[in-house]
Amino acid sequence: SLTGCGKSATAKTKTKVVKVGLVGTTDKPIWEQVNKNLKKDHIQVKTVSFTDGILANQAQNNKELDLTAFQHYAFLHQEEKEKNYKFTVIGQSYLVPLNVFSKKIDSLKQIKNGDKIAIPNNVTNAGRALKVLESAGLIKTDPSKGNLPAIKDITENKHNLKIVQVDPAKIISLLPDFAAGITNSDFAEAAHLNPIKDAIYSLKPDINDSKNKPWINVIVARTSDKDNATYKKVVKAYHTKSVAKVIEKTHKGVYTPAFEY
Amino acid sequence: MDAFFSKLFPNVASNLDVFNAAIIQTLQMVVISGIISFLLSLTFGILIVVTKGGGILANKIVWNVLDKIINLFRSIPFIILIAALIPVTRIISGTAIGVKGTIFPLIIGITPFFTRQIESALNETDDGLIETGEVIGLTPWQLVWSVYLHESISSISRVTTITLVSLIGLTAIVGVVGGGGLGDFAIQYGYQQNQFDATIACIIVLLILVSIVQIIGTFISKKATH
Amino acid sequence: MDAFFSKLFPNVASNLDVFNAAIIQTLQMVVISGIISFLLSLTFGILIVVTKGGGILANKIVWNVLDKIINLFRSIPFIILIAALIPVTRIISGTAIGVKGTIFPLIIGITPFFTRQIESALNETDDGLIETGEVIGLTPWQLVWSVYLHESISSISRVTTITLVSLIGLTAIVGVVGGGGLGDFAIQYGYQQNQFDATIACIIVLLILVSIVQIIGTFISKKATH
Amino acid sequence: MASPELVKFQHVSKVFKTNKKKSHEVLKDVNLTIQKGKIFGIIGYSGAGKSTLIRCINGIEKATQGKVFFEDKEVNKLSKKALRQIRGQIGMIFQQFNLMPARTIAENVALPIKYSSLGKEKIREKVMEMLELVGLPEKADTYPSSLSGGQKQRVAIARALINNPKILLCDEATSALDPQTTQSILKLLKKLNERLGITLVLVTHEMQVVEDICDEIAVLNKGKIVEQGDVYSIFVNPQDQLTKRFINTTSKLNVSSSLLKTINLVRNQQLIKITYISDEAVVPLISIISIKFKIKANIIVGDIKMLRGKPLGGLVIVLDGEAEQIADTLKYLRGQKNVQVEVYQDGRFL
Amino acid sequence: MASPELVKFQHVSKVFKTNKKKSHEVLKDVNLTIQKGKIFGIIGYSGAGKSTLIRCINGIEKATQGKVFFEDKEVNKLSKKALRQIRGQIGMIFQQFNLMPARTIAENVALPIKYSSLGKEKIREKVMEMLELVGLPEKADTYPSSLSGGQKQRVAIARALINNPKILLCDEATSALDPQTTQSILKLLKKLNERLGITLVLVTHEMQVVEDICDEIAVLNKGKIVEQGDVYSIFVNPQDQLTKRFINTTSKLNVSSSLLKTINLVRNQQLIKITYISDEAVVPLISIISIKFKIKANIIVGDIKMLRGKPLGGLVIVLDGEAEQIADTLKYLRGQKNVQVEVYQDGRFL
Ligand SMILES: Nc1ncnc2c1ncn2[C@@H]1O[C@H](COP(=O)(O)OP(=O)(O)OP(=O)(O)O)[C@@H](O)[C@H]1O
Ligand SMILES: Nc1ncnc2c1ncn2[C@@H]1O[C@H](COP(=O)(O)OP(=O)(O)OP(=O)(O)O)[C@@H](O)[C@H]1O
Ligand SMILES: [Mg+2]
Ligand SMILES: [Mg+2]
Repeated sequence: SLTGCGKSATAKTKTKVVKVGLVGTTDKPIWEQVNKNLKKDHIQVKTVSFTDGILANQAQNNKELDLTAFQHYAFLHQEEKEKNYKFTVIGQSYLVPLNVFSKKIDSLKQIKNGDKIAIPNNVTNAGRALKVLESAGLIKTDPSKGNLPAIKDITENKHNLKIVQVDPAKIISLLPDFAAGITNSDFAEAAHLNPIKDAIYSLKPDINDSKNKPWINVIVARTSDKDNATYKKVVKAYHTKSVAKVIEKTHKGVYTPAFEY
Repeated sequence: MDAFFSKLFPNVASNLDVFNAAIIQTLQMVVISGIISFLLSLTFGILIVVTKGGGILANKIVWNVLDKIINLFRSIPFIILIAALIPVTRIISGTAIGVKGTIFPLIIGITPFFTRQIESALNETDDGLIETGEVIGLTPWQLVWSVYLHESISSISRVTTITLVSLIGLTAIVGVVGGGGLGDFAIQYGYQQNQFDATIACIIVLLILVSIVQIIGTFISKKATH
Repeated sequence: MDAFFSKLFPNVASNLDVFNAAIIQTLQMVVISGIISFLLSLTFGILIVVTKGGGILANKIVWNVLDKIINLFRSIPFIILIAALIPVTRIISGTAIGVKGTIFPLIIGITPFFTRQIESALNETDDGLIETGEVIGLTPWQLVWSVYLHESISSISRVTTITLVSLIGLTAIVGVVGGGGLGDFAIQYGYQQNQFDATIACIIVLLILVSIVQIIGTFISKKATH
Repeated sequence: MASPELVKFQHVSKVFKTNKKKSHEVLKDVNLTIQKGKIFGIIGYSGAGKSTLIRCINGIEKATQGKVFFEDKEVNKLSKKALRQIRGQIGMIFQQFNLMPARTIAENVALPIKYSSLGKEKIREKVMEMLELVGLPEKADTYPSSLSGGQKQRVAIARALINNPKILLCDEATSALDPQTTQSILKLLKKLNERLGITLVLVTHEMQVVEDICDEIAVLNKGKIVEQGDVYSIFVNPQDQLTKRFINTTSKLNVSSSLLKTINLVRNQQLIKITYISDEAVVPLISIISIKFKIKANIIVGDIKMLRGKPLGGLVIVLDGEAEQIADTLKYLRGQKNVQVEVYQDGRFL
Repeated sequence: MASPELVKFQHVSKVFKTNKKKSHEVLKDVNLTIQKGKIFGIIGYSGAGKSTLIRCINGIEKATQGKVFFEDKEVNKLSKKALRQIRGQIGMIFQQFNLMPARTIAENVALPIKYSSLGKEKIREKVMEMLELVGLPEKADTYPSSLSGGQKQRVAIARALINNPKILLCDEATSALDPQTTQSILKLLKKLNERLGITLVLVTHEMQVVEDICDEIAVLNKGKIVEQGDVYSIFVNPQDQLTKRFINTTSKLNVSSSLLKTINLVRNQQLIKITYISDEAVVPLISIISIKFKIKANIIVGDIKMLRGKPLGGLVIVLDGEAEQIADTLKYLRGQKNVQVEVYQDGRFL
């Protein structure tokens, strides 16, 4: 009660820090722009880079992070389901395509029986990659598994493809060992490929296509904080033209902003 | 010079603050967890040597428990260990992320290995010297201090060198909990973003670090050999 | 029994073939890279011991080159090393993925560490024995074989134990190139999919493996101590 | 004065297991009593079990059977703490020295009193005093690796003495030392024994050492004590074959065949050996026979010494004279009850 | 026959750096020649530099200055290969044995011929022969840790002998051995020397060993050779103080004051010492004086031995008789040029 009277006075001038968990460092320029937009609100975003989303979610659940911005709906839902997290999406960020690359073939039509295909070794991107193969007509997966089938959920594999899980960051390097590989665009970019032009198969990154919906990246808060005004301001600052520009610029048009501004 | 650096290491130059922070983080992780783990490993190493069959405080139960625990912890892949430890880490360090959150898992990760190394070093002590200590009437702890430890300074500094280098290696894995450090920098920028110069820069700094550890270790080891 | 197992380890039971394959893969990786690395490390360890100042074949250049290379490779975080080696691995093993693709990086990853351990073991040899070998008129290589190696069998098996356990730890990281193995299984199912039973199952098998290595190592070491 | 017993072995056996099947009985039913204040020697062949025996006294080797007492306390039954206390009173010099390589000479010597209540300066003072005693003060701050074999042994001696032990176990404590240093160390030990009443147990193969300072000895053969008693009676009148052989090595009277060849006896000359066999007063035998039988006695080998005031040893002599005189001389000598006569060679039959 | 030189030291110095500032000159301008087929002894105090000296012969210690030759080859200048070849011809027994702990006794002994062209069986045969020689055949398949000190030393001897070296360097090769074993080892060495012409270099502090088998000796004092020559002349007529002291330790003629006290001289009795100082034929002195001066000469201490066929030593005697006769006796003895007379005590003045 002693400090009660001074509270509002200091709160006004003091910058509020919001810790946002990221995976990797490629989004840093985006959040720098967000920070610029937030300056007038006395809010500062501090990003914490993880190499792994699982521990980032865990940290958020433990209130060591305020927000996270690295995962798509599919991963989020899987995590919520498995670990009983109470998270809420408070805004979308962008859609990253997951395309098929190869050093050996120009089109998936050239796939031969018994070829090896590399897919990411984390559950969600593996599931997504299988869905890509399905949409390319190479395999069929158990529909009951929804968006996230595993290799063992393949119900039909007419080319008898051997599907191997490896680190998505290294799939491009490992392409010579495979007929084709499916990996996240940022890794393709890092390997100096154009994730769209250099892909031998890609899905159109239409954010309004419901098939793409699970793969849209989102900004997540704990459900208990979903109405936090500060966080809303952060999302607002993200959903701006300036940020959209940065996203397009840093990712050379490969990432599609998934918000209105 | 600066221009030259930017040219050679463009990606490092553009993230120089992160890189510098990474160096500091690595140093913090290595020094803090190294010191604590050294003390723990010395304790456990001594315990396992004195309690083994025929040891000066032979004790089957203590020895077996220690031996099995060490093996257990050495059997757990480090990344899984970190994840499994998170709740405990939070209780102990107040947080499970950042440098602060890495110290505890690093200690738990390196101590079993370090203990085996210390055990190895202490076991080199000549039986005749232990016997002499006993004949002189030293108590077990005097014996540990004045014979086992004193006569093993050289070996201990040698195994500590090996262990510290391994510890530096472990810090590269703790990026998963946002610990940062040079290893993480190399993974984030070099490995995941294919920025070759970032990898090289990290390796150079790590190499310098490793070499310093090696030189100091060798120096102490030599000094202690008469 | 089967029902009991399925109850205790439901996720392992439902992926039993993968789990079994993982065990085989781990064994393959450990055994093959272990054996090759043992031979290499023995060679390098011997070289570094005999070429050091005052050694039986003292040679500053060779020693320095080896010492620096070992430090260099020990400075590179293993995951980065694997990535950097991919092109070389492909040339050497024909593929950079799968168990076949992990052997080479595992060897490169563990050998510098193993070499330091062997160096450590060989350095324990009493100077008086080396001198005796020289006085008897043994050639340097006879000296290496009949004195350094023969007298260090016990220490070598001790450090090999430590190293093999570390190698088992490294195999957990090679999941990045689809090497599989128990560590990868634990990460995929236990860590990523939160299947606690998968983690436990892996740790149990690894623990058994580590204990076997430890028991064999201790046994040989004891046998060789007279 | 019957000194009280300090160390006592009762039916002590020690078996080493060489491997699962074989074992080696190194001590066999050893009974032994060492009195307070005595200097007790233990001799025997290499491998006889001497080191094993004295290592039983402070319990670093445990008897397989039987009992070892130190001042009424059964060593094998003591608690670790009690054993440590006893060990504080027992100094020991190891056959292989066992110096701590990572400690300086001074630190090595100081080790037994490092944890005592003495201050640092006091300790240093005592250390230097000890090093002075063994003649190595200038090596105080060097390390064992730079010492010669004998110097190492002397450091071990200094270390064993620094905490004024009641009893000192010496396993070949002077075997690496030159005779001068040996003598000075023995003098020192003797002085400690006389002044402070320290009991000494000396394992040694140097009969000279036994002669010089031991009061009693035990002779060990393949783990068994074959003879035991005070030095003089054993030296004069050894019962066991082994003891005889040991004593013979100290004697020059065993004329080798090569020596015999160099002696050209002529005519009636006879080569004989006279040995003292009892401790009666010495008689001028040579003079007596010379005067009495007009014989010339040429001493080829002489080995007579006074041990604890009594004569020990004998002479090898060439007797020269008329055949009859020689015969008389021999008869006379044979009649003396404190000497024993042996004829090596007879000039007449050469 | 002047044997050709096998080992030669020319102005050899050896300095050990103890630390940056201090250094220790362990050998000082040593000149030494060891002839082929000789048994060469090196004696000196503990720390005198004896071990260092013989370690220079096979180059495991490098002379700081000067030259060491082995058969005309300068040891320090040899290539590693040439040095190895030479070492194959030099057997060495270390002061601290240096047995390989991880090898059985048989393997230890076999080591020097392990890489020779001999077959396994032949090697085993030779090994057993050697172990037989040193009396340890039953230990062939055990490990050094289960051996006693003396047994280890014997294994080291067997190992040094197995490849029939031209020269054997023995650093206190019998110091851990009981006199019996020592004698048998010395006999063996002597036999090897005589039969095969092996040159022996013995570092020893046991004067008995020197007496028993050495042809020549060098006396080392603080790194300097103070005396050098054939054993007899040095024993009879030592020049250097140190040599005298060494030789005195082997002699019983140094009558201690405590012994003097036990001898109660009466009347004219005199306690005198007679020492041989030249190697002329032995004369029956006691008989002569007894007959000539009607004096009784009671031998208290006798220490006469034949060294290489020549008498060495002396007697301590109580002369008993009329004052005049005693005076005549002394006069007579002093007139003999091959003995030296010393009067210890004169009964008249007591
Ligand atoms: N490595 C070394 N560094 C410094 N000093 C040394 C070293 N080795 C020997 N010394 C010194 O050199 C001297 C001679 O040593 P050495 O071993 O030759 O003596 P030694 O005559 O064989 O004596 P001992 O009879 O006791 O064996 C000693 O004073 C010793 O302290
Ligand atoms: N640990 C052991 N295992 C098996 N046998 C042993 C062991 N220690 C000693 N021995 C044997 O016991 C016997 C006696 O050994 P000990 O050391 O007591 O002899 P010692 O009389 O001191 O001989 P030395 O005069 O040569 O030192 C030897 O034959 C030795 O081989
Ligand atoms: Mg012994
Ligand atoms: Mg020496």
